[in-house]
Amino acid sequence: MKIEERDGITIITTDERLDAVVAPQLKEAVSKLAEQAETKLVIDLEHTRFIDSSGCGALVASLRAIIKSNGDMKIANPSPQAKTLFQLTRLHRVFEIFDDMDAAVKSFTSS
Amino acid sequence: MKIEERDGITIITTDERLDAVVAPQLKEAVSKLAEQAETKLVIDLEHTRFIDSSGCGALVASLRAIIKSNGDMKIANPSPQAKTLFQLTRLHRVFEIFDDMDAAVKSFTSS
Amino acid sequence: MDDELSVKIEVPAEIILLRPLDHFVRILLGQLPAFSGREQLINNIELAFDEAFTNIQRHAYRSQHKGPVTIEIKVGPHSLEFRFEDQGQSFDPSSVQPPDLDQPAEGGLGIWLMRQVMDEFHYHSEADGKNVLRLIKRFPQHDGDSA
Amino acid sequence: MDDELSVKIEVPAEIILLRPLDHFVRILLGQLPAFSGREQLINNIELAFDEAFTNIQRHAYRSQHKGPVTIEIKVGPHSLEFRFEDQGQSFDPSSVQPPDLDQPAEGGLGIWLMRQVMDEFHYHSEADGKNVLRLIKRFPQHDGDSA
Ligand SMILES: Nc1ncnc2c1ncn2[C@@H]1O[C@H](COP(=O)(O)OP(=O)(O)O)[C@@H](O)[C@H]1O
Ligand SMILES: Nc1ncnc2c1ncn2[C@@H]1O[C@H](COP(=O)(O)OP(=O)(O)O)[C@@H](O)[C@H]1O
Repeated sequence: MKIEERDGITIITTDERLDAVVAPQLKEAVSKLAEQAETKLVIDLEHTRFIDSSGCGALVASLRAIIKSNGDMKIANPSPQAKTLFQLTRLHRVFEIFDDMDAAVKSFTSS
Repeated sequence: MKIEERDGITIITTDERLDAVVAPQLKEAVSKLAEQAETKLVIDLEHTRFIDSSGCGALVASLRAIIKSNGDMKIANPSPQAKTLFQLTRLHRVFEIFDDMDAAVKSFTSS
Repeated sequence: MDDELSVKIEVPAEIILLRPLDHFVRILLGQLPAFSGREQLINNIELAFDEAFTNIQRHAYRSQHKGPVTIEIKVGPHSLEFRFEDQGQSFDPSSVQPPDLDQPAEGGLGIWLMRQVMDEFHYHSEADGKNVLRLIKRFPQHDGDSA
Repeated sequence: MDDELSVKIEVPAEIILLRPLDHFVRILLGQLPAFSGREQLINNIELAFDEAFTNIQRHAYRSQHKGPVTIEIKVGPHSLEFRFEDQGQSFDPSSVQPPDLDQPAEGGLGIWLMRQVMDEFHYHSEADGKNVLRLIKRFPQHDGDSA
């Protein structure tokens, strides 16, 4: 997992898998970010081939935490597996998902 | 495994692993190529992370077959694991090994 | 099931085993002709396997007691079966409520996902304290990547 | 050996298992603190494991009879042990000539490589027809990627 800031937007790039092994780390990292109000967060799934229910749970928890402090969270670059899973769980209606990073970042500036 | 021809040079690009699973395929493909005299062959290991003794054996067999029909075989892009293995087995003195494809191809034209 | 291939794995219920096991399953299936070109099917089966192991580690053994898990993988010509055996806390899957997908929660998806992506889900507890979970997937008979 | 982690795997001696098993080992080791940043060490141990399994499949069972192989992986704080058990043809490793590296051959490297990259190589046959191969690797105590 990698965290960087670019032009006021925080980008978390997750590893090959977003599973029960790393879900707690993601939740913790985002809950720290959410201590600041109005955090703009993109979760970049470009390198993430596989997500399980623990990963979904961490993403839901992250969105909650960020929204609670008046920020917003977007998801970029879902893999085919992630897309299928988000659709199955209907999380594609909960998350704002973008097929590339640019679109995710722009969605903040235009709002 | 992928076989192509470029300017009279045959390039075999091996997969992630060159192990006991695929060693027979490599040997067979090269022995077919060696039916023609003076085959110029490059084995491109760019995508190959891991080689075992069966893989080494297939490379030795390939070199033999190609040389027997007056061709020549070079190896390009060995991974760190392949380099270590070639050194351990002293095959680095048997194979002509190049760190990139260009150098491997040029080594034919300049000879 | 006409077994073509049968594998048995005994591991402690530690989360460090999740990825080695998932990869074992994924790479094994990826080499089987029945799964050739069916990436989504492999993803779904890897997911079910992952959820089953995670649940045993997290719930049956409450993430602490690193008790034994015995996993059997059987691949036949027409179907695949996972069998997980643990000696931890048992539960009653029929009493687990399906998730309300309109109210996304942080948990409660595991069992439901296993049932979604696999064809059969069986769970029972034995008198000697063993709990057995069986997941079965029948291979699609037609071309295409359905799951 | 103070076991921290112990895994037992029973598979048929089929070449289709080689990659799933190798990946299992590689991904397990990759998560252990003792192997952090030691890619070459992991490569070498994966190689020894790969050679041991391949030899059982090819020699003990002569590539045909897909007999059982039981593999135990034990990781302690200071060392790692693989134990392979087969019920096929036995052999005498001490009668295997080391390869002549000046005369590259198409085979004959497997046993020698296992001995090169591991710290201990033990093989014995038991009265009931079981053959047992044990490979042990002690972890380097100092920093750096030696192997
Ligand atoms: N293998 C298991 N052993 C014991 N209890 C389990 C097991 N799997 C699931 N459970 C119970 O069923 C509940 C629902 O599981 P699941 O649908 O996977 O969601 P979650 O794991 O997020 O709670 C768990 O909270 C737990 O109480
Ligand atoms: N597990 C085994 N069971 C039976 N025989 C074996 C086993 N491993 C090795 N051998 C014997 O030892 C010889 C040398 O093995 P090895 O060094 O791995 O080279 P190779 O496998 O290329 O012959 C083999 O040819 C075989 O006769």
